[in-house]
Amino acid sequence: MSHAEVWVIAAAAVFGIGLYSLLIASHLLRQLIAIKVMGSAIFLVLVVAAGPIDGALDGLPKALVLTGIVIAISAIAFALALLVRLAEVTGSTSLEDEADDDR
Amino acid sequence: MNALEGLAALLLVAGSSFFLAGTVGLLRFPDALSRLHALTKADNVGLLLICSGLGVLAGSLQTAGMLLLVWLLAMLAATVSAHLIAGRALADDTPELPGEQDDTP
Amino acid sequence: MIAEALAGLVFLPLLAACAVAVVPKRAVGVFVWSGLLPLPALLLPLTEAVWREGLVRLAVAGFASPLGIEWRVDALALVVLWLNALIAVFVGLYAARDYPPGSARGGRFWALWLLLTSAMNALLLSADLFNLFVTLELVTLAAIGLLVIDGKPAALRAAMRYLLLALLGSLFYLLGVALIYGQAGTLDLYQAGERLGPGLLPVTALVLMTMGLLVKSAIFPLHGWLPAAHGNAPGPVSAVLSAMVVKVSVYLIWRLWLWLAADWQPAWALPLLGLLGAGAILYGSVLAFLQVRLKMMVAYSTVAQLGYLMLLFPLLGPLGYSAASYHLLSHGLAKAAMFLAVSNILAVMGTDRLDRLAGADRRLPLDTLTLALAGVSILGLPPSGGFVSKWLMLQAAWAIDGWLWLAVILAGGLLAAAYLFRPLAVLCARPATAQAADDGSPPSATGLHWSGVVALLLALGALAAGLAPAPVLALLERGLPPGILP
Amino acid sequence: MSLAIDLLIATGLVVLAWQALVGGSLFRGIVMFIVFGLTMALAWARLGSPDLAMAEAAIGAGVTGALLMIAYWRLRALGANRPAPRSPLRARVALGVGLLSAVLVAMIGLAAVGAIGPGGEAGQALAEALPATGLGNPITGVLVIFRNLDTLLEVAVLLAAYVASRAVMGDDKAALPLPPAQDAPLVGALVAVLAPLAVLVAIYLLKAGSQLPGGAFQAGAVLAAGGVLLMLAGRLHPAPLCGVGLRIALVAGTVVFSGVGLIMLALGQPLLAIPGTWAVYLIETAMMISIGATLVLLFAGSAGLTGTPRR
Repeated sequence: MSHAEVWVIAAAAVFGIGLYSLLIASHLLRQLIAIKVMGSAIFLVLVVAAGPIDGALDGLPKALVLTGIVIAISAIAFALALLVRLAEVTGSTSLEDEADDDR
Repeated sequence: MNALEGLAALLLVAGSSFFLAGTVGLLRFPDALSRLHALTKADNVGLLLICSGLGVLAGSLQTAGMLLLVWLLAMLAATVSAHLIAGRALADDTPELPGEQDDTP
Repeated sequence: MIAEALAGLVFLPLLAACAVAVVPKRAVGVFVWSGLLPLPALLLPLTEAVWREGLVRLAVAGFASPLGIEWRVDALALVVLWLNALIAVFVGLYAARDYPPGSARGGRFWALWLLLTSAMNALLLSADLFNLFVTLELVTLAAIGLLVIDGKPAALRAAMRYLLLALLGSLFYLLGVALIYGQAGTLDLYQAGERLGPGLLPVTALVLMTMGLLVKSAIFPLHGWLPAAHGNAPGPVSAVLSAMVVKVSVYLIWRLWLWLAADWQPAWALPLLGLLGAGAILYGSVLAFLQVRLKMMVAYSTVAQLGYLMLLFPLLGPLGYSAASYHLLSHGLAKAAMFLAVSNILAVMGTDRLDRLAGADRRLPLDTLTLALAGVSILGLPPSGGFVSKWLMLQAAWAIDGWLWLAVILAGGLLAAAYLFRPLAVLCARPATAQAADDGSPPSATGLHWSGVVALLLALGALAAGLAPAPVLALLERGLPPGILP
Repeated sequence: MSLAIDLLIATGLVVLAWQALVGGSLFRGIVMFIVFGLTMALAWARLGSPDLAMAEAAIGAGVTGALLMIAYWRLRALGANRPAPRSPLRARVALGVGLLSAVLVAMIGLAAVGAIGPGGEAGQALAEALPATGLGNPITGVLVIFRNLDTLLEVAVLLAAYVASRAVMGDDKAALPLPPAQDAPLVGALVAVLAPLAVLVAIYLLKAGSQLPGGAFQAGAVLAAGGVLLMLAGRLHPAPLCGVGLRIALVAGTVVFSGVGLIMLALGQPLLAIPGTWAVYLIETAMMISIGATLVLLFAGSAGLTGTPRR
């Protein structure tokens, strides 16, 4: 079991960078990458924070992370389809410019 | 450090030096075509040396065979992508990668 | 018999959704209704079993909880399952008018509708923290898919904001699950509760998961995405969003605080959650009053009513628990009826801007009646279900001398009266403008469309909840969370 | 020595995350994200789980990178405007929040790692229960036998994502634009070699999945990669209508998994019990087909696919 502390600190740094970028980026594509990167950081914490089973890392969290990776790509794929349609219909790729869409 | 490990170490060092040469070429050469040249040549030979070094270290022929397959596949992908990038670079004769200029936040 | 009923609740709509995605257009209707209509029937044996034993458990795939996933149905889960089944069937009947199963868009709509119903049933049954994460994602994706099915620009932007915030919420929830698994070694909600103590890490995990779920349930001050999403969604979708999708996240917060952290919940946090609820009630009500569009008013009313569900935390006790659970049920029925009525008004009058709806009651008598009846329950006037829950909540606040909570509940009722009577007054006003004059005779009432009847039935359901609360309250009384002594 | 490698990969992750997310052009951000995904795969390998390494590389970096790239290309094709950068005040606030969250997560993580108990109870139960199932790979055991409701719902999530992205498209839009096919002669040769190789590797991953690292998700991702390659090389085109075969492929994973689970229930076994390794292979094959088909369709952004005869 390699050194858990190294991975946890790296995961925390990546999470912080992701959250920073999520708040600062105004392009939705960048925000989606930020959410995917934060997800990977949390998966890292999930695997490392679980206790080792006779030496090797516990197998159950790895299966959870595999499930999480597939869920992450489903959400990102739908978000990208939504983003492209949003850009097509309103011409904007950001949540900020509030064109008034009410009738 | 019997003969096999010595040979493996030699191969690995040679391989990584080729990679180093390829990377220096990537950074130093002026335009896309020469950089492609550096990359495809140096890295492929480097990969071959490293794969063979690992094959020797692994000791079993089956692993060595699989490593060679890795190299073959990498080379196939490298040649075609280099061909496409070169085609694109010549067509646009814009040296940098597409989208380099728009710095969207 | 119970295992078949539980399996049917999740797999019947799921397989129906797969069938809808595959079969040609003309056969979609058969699978839609065969996936939806049996749901209440499947709940009958389950209700009888929960009534008899108080708790029904099923180890999925035959493996017990530390390794496998377990399904558990207790009183609270049963009540919300009944609400989900009623909403799925009745609002589904209404939606069949706007999205007939045979139409081009019908196939996609009904596939998502069935997936949403199946996902919510799976969530309400599950007792596994990671499985709850998976079902929560399926609920979110299906709900947002339904939200954008008309492709209006406002709906697209609201959906994007909702999706981003929901994904962020899921990340925080997942971080909490990671910590709990690290400490407790099991993912089962009830087992993990027993293995964890009042240490720093379990409380941190609880706070992280609660933050994630607060974003998903749009509790004040994290409610920003809800009004735009529910306000711009198609009629039946906004009904299921307000009545069920946001409620499911609040249900999970209850599960975490009252079951997982039953004996180590941080006492300092309970009043804070109560304050969030109070803020939601006041802020949501005031903004509902200021809205120009009817649908936005109803959406802000949801933000306000969700605040009542958070008042459970400061008023912890048998009374408070029954009150909050009953509020969840009655608000679900009333709000769904209200959104359907408003959707009818929008469809017939062409707009839902209050200043152009004068005298609409003569053209839409049935929907105005539904709006009024649902308003009675939201407001909390006897004999509605809303009255029962508010009355119990007042008693709970009275019992612990919680004057602040007493004041908030009463203020909420008054403000609700304000923002509900305003549209009714507009609807029933004689049109002073020339609208009635130019076509001579008063606008004729539109034909009695069965979709209006469905909305009325839901509103009557909310009222019936007020007339016969005894069985549900007795059921809830038997399934009290471990921390609360009867 | 192994600490040095871990440190190298960990710092690589942080630097690449910064490169991908802050500053520079969006295209460069996506490329850096793909490299981040590959480094993440190395991290999973270092943490002793080749399954996750393959999944992260194939799905996390590969298919996600392809989806981001095609979305970026479509946004440029639509000429969508580039939003104005945020105000400096918001930048400082965001920096503060980012730093605070990083410090908090680090403290929480270190406390969690420090207070690790004697191994998770679920993990031990897994180690004991695995031999009885005849599977060697614990992760496939968890995914298909012990916690198979998660996997079933997850394939349903993928199906929901596809149907929802079709709902977003609206009826007027048959399919989203795709870049012109790169149909140089060399590409034809590459496709002739790589496409069958992708299918072969996918089937190998599937078969190996029960004993060695591998499984339905990695196999599905490799299939999807083959599909994307065919599409970019102009052999596969988006089609406005989804053929029956493709529809069945989309729902195959969910239907077969639920079918096996319900039949076992009908036979008196517990719900979703898996009778034997043959059932594991049946379910994994159906899931592989579903995942591959769904990911290719999500890349194409269209309802269906049609192959064109070689010119």
